[in-house]
Amino acid sequence: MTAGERQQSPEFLTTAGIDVGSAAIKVAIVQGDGNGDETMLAGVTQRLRRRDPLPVTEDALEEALEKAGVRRDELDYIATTGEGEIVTFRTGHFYGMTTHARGGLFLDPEIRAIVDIGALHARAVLIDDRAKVLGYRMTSQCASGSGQFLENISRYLGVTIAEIGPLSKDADEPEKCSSICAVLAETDVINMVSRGISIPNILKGIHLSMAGRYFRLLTSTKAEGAVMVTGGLAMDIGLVAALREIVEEQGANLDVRTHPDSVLAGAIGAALWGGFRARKLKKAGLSFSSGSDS
Amino acid sequence: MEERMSTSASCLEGHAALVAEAEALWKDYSLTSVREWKKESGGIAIGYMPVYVPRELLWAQNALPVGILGGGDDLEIIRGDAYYQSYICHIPRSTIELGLNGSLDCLDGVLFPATCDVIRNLSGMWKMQFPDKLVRYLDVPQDFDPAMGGAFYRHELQEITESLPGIGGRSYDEDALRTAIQVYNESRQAVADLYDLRRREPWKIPTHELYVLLRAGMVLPPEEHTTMLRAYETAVSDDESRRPMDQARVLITGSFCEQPPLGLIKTLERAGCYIVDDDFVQVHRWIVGDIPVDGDPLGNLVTAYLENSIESPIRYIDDGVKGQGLVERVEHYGAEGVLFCAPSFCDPALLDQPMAVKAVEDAGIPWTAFKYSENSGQFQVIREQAGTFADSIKLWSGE
Amino acid sequence: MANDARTNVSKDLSQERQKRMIAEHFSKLARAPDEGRACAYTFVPGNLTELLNSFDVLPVLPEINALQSGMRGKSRDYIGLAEKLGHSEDVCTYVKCDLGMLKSGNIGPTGERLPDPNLLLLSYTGCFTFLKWFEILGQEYDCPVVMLHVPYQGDGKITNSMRKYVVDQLRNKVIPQLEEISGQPYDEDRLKEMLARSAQAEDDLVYVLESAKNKPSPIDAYFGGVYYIGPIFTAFRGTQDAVEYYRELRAEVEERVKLGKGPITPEGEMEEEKYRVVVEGPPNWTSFRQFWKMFSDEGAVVVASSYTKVGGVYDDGFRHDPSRPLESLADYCMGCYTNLNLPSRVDMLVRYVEDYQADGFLINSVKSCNSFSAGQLMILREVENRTGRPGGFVESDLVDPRYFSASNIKNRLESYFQMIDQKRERGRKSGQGD
Amino acid sequence: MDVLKYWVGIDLGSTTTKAVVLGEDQTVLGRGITNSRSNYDVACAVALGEALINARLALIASTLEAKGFAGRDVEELLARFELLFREQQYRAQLSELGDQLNAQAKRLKVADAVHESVGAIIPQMAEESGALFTPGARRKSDFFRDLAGSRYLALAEEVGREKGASFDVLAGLFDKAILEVENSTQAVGTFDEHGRRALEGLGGDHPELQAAVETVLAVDLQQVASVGTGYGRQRLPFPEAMIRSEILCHGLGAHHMFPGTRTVLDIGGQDTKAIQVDEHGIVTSFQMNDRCAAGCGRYLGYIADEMNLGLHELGPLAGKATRKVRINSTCTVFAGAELRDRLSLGEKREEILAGLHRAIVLRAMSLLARSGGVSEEFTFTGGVAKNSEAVKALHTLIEENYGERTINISPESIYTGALGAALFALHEALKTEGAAA
Ligand SMILES: Nc1ncnc2c1ncn2[C@@H]1O[C@H](COP(=O)(O)OP(=O)(O)O)[C@@H](O)[C@H]1O
Ligand SMILES: Nc1ncnc2c1ncn2[C@@H]1O[C@H](COP(=O)(O)OP(=O)(O)O)[C@@H](O)[C@H]1O
Ligand code: SF4
Ligand code: SF4
Ligand code: SF4
Repeated sequence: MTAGERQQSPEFLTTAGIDVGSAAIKVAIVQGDGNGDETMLAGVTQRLRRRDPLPVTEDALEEALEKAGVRRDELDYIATTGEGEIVTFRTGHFYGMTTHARGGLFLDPEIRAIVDIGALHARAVLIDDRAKVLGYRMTSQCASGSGQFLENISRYLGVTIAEIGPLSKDADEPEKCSSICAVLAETDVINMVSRGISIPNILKGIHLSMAGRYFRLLTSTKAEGAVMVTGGLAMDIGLVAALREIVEEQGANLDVRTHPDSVLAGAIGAALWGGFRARKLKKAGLSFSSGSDS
Repeated sequence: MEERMSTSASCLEGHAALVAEAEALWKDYSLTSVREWKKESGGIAIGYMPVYVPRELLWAQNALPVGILGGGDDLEIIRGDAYYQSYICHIPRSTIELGLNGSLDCLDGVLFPATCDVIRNLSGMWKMQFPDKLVRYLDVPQDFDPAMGGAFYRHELQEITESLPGIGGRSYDEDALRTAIQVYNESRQAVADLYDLRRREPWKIPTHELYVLLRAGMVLPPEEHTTMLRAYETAVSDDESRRPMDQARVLITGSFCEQPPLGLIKTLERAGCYIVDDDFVQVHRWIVGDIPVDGDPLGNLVTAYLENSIESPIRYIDDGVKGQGLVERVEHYGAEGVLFCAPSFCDPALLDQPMAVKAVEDAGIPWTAFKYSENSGQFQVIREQAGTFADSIKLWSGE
Repeated sequence: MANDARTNVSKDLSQERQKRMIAEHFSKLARAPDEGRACAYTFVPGNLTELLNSFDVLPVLPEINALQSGMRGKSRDYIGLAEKLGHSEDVCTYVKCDLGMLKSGNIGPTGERLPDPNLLLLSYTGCFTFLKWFEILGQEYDCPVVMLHVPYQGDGKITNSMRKYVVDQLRNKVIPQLEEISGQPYDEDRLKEMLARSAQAEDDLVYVLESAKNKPSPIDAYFGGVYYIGPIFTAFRGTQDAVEYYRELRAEVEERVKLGKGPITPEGEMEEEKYRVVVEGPPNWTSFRQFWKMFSDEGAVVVASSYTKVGGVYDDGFRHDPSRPLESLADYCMGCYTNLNLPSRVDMLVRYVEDYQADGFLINSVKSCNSFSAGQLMILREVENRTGRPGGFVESDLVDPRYFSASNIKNRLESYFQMIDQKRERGRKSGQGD
Repeated sequence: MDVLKYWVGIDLGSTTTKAVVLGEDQTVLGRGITNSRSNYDVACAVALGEALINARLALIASTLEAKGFAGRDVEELLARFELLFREQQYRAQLSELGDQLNAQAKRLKVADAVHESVGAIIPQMAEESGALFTPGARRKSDFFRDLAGSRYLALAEEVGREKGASFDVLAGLFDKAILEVENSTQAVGTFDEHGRRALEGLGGDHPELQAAVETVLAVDLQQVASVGTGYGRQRLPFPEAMIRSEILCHGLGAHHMFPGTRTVLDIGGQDTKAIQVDEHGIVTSFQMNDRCAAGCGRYLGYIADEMNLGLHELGPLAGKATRKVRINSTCTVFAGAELRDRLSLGEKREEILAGLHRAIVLRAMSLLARSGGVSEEFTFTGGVAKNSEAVKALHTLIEENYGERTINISPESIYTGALGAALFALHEALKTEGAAA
């Protein structure tokens, strides 16, 4: 018996959320009745590493379905987010902040704001207890301070992504990085290496300047209380620690949290909103064809 | 001209053709239509920068007012960047580019209204670059007392009327100005009617069409433009295939000078927004209502400026009422939210924004903000933002 | 305009006096609320100091506060605060710095709190941003705003219509408002006395600025210049203090000329004047000393600058004139450097390069200020073409430390000076008949 | 000819470090380049080492010539010798890479499957190295990082899948190991070692070559002076007096290569410079891009990475386009996103690329305009001058805007700055000599 067959209630749906990012594809399979009884059956992240996203998306979805024990034809809705417009087999699309908000709240019902930090962007979103987006701020066009930037730097430092966080926590004298441009910052960092600054101090310096930006985003949305870091950089414990340090230093009333599934927040949110739409559409007696936009 | 005539003949057949015609006029950087108008009418052409100049005055002296709204996203900037640092908005560099590549040769002069420091300084650059042309900085008053600001402004306008005959314009004549005022009253009314129709039925008038039509008004003689607008209005009113969709109604503000690329407007519409009011091509809407034709026409122009111009970041607004006009517009147009959409590095728009945001927030209106430049080609970030904004209005509106 | 960057250099008398004047002014300001003295916030270009002083109204200049915050290392936080409040990264940082300071308690450079304004006197000269700035402040304070619209010299001249417009506004708006907040009637005789003193100080200032025509120049007319223009651009024009200050300063400079001395720099006296340059654009305040040092280390002296003309172009002959008080105030407002059109700015810079026998011409383009920066690249080319001397271009900002990239600027300056060197070397060689 | 004096110019760029070794008579003896970026001292040493190797290779050729050996056969022989030499270098680095990979794998306690994969990948790469260095073979890059990297990643995906090892982990190991390899001055080996091996590799009997190699090995190369320039010049291991602005160096270098030059454009990794020089190579005016690094060489680097191509391949691919996509933003960091965006809109790869190249050159055009335009003659220097499409776009745009102009591009354009620096070193030495005399 597959998971899809376990529940026959019309309100009980199985949906998939696919978050097509610029660095990674995230997929979540969610099952629930739309009334708070929701579980994530499976979550999968596959880093793109400059591969063509479409096949990776297929692959990630298959992997997630397998993990969840669900057949593809049992899905009631396939929702995409991020750059998910490229996914032709989607049922509908939701925008990133809408989905991260929903996913974040699913992971931790106490939070009232999220900071989503992905490969190319960072955004702070203020929400209410139903994941309604009350306000948001994004970093401007310039990509400095995003995950991609950190990734490039770490490649030059010969540090794998997983090591960034732990190394940064070893810093004793973080070296501030002043450049606003990611490309120029790269050179700054090379200068630092030549000056003999240790890798932990370099990383921590970058973390602090990035965290400073996120902190400003957060405070300008007027966020207070519990805040969830979502997106790929939530995995970076050094960055999260830096953010907490700044919060403390500034005496802000913010409680910065993460969740092991933070990186999946967008995918989870998409899956949940997909369920929401599917129920609405079912109620309205509408069928939906794949490819139709939300 | 031949070609334009033939398209305008077929334009009666539908809005698509009208929009295509308007777009062709807008995108013709070499201003063929203006050159031809000059040949036919024996008149002169005077360019003007945003935001506002009294076009009536020019038209009355047989000078075709030609709006210079930058080069948009089609123009390749080769020399323009040599004149401007990266932290200055985009419009002056494309304007210089157009000037240097000969596109604006058919203009006998250019007016630079007091919009901001960038346009102000551009007037001096133009003087140095084109010493043979009429180049005037038009200092519009920030004092709205008729005896002070009014007197000064009247004098500024008089100087313009006096300078035109020297470059081939007709000499100033009160009756001609009265006629011109009437012509522009009709133009303003036609624009106002379209905005009103879009307010009521935004699905009938997609903003990416309206915008193109407004831009055609930068080069067309006013009567022709009015005809075009009226024809479009009829065509879309009759088009029953344009049905409402589940979109959020938003108002755009901040784009009064450097104009957004068409792609940006389309992106917003695709991300789920109906734009129900905006400040694009603002010269068309700067003066609200008709300007009286009777009496002293020059005085009427001055009074209209002092008393009936709209609230704008480039006008000094007394403490206390800042942003009030915006909130009223939101109400009048039934917008569900405000998109602050300003050009990068635009001091007037961006410095104004926090004050406007405050007014909007105090009124409980949702808003979001982003920046663009006239040649932006990437809209993902904006799409995300506008999409989320529309998502949240759609998912949660009506509570 | 700055008062504390030369701390480790032996102080001249004039400098001591300036410090004292500034300290006194700020303490007067701090006492103003208690003493019931009215104060007005207003801008440097086209400021109406004599008029304010004639009503005993104390001026506060937010631009100066902003630059002082920059020099004291506070601007980063202030700007950050303003951006947090929703102000864009793109806009003038003076505004954001001032707003941030206001939101952080409005503590002035001497550590004392600045009084709230009784009037925002928006003398709107040479910059549109002023208008926004006071609209923003207008929302913060419960006080009247007077908008004095000063027309721009679009055609490079001041017309009667322009003058009348300004005088009318002075007479019908500014003066009545000042009478109201100060409780004193307009006293034209008092104003005239002040204007006479202004003119006297202005004569001495012009002497000092023009002393840079000497070789070596006894002053640095940019980095040093910003100190010299301080009193006359700010709260002191028309006061006896200012008269004394400029008399002393002039005597000191005369002495240096006599001794053939070069300018004083942060590192002490400059030994050898290797390059003479004219600079256009405001300096950077957050790294003012470092910036200066990049010049002085290379032996570069700025012999003339346009920035020292933002509060009045006196070296072309303008003086405040007691015989036509309001008209001369109007002309002053319209004559400030940033109110000149671009062709006039070019003319002036070309004149400087030639009159001061400069080796070259440098622009410091600041991100903040469109009034200065928009068009500078064309100015650069024009001045280069007309003088035949090499132009240089560096970029920074007024008070936003994020936009001061020391390595970038140093690289350009070094290359620039090495280029002049190389040219000279070649010139010498061919001069020797090589 | 036991002792050979030389002068060095080093251009410590933002992406690459270049060295030029100059002989007494201003002839270039050798050039060297490295993309090592994490340590300036090492980078200088590696680049110089390369330059000296090249100097010796050149000496071998001239020795042969001096002895009367010339003609196609000799040329071919030399070319084969050099290829074998390069292969030896490559193998040495590869073996170092293997060691480092294993060491890292051990340190990180990765899964067995990863160990096994590494164990399979490196030998396979070693096996393939011969093919990489056969005459006429196309290599994606001059740099070991790129050559080894692209093959390693391809194999990692393949082998990793087979053996159940995570691609991510394998890729991570490479990132670490390659740094160690790049930062080791030893990994490339010595001239002796590789030279002899290459000789062996040639097989057959080549006594004349053997003799020439021996002669050259016996030469004592002596450095007289060196001058540094480039982005990192403040950190160079040189006294201040021996440092020159890269603007002056590019001017002088271009003048040396093409004495008629009056305008120089240099597009490097993260800056673009437009320089006007006089008839002596002295700079009369210059303009650089501002703090934004958009549209510089690094941008092409990001694009190449994104497309999984070598820098060499970008130009030729773009050259296939028949039309260009208009690109307005050249922000380096967003390059990848822009590319994906355009691809997803259905635009063709080569057409996007052609548009990107034009966008870069457009930016350069505005700097040129700022600096005073393009006069007769014009020289294009810096790494991007190696890119055929950038060159093509430049030709078109200059022609459109300035009319007919002589445009010089040397295959050695990337070394222009280093050449200028070396010339300064030589001039300086002559000046002091002159003063002493
Ligand atoms: N453990 C980690 N430490 C630091 N950064 C990480 C870690 N895991 C993932 N990342 C970063 O997260 C980013 C991807 O985040 P994601 O939210 O998936 O972005 P996108 O949706 O744009 O693809 C990558 O840039 C990557 O560098
Ligand atoms: N073989 C090549 N083909 C095409 N482009 C190249 C090649 N080699 C280098 N480049 C380009 O040159 C740039 C580096 O230029 P370079 O002058 O070395 O810069 P820098 O001096 O700043 O390090 C690279 O970013 C790349 O775009
Ligand atoms: S876009 Fe803004 S800053 Fe630029 S010219 Fe227009 S008003 Fe001025
Ligand atoms: S824009 Fe310039 S003149 Fe205006 S307030 Fe800012 S710094 Fe001052
Ligand atoms: S500064 Fe850097 S990140 Fe920003 S736009 Fe320029 S290249 Fe892109």
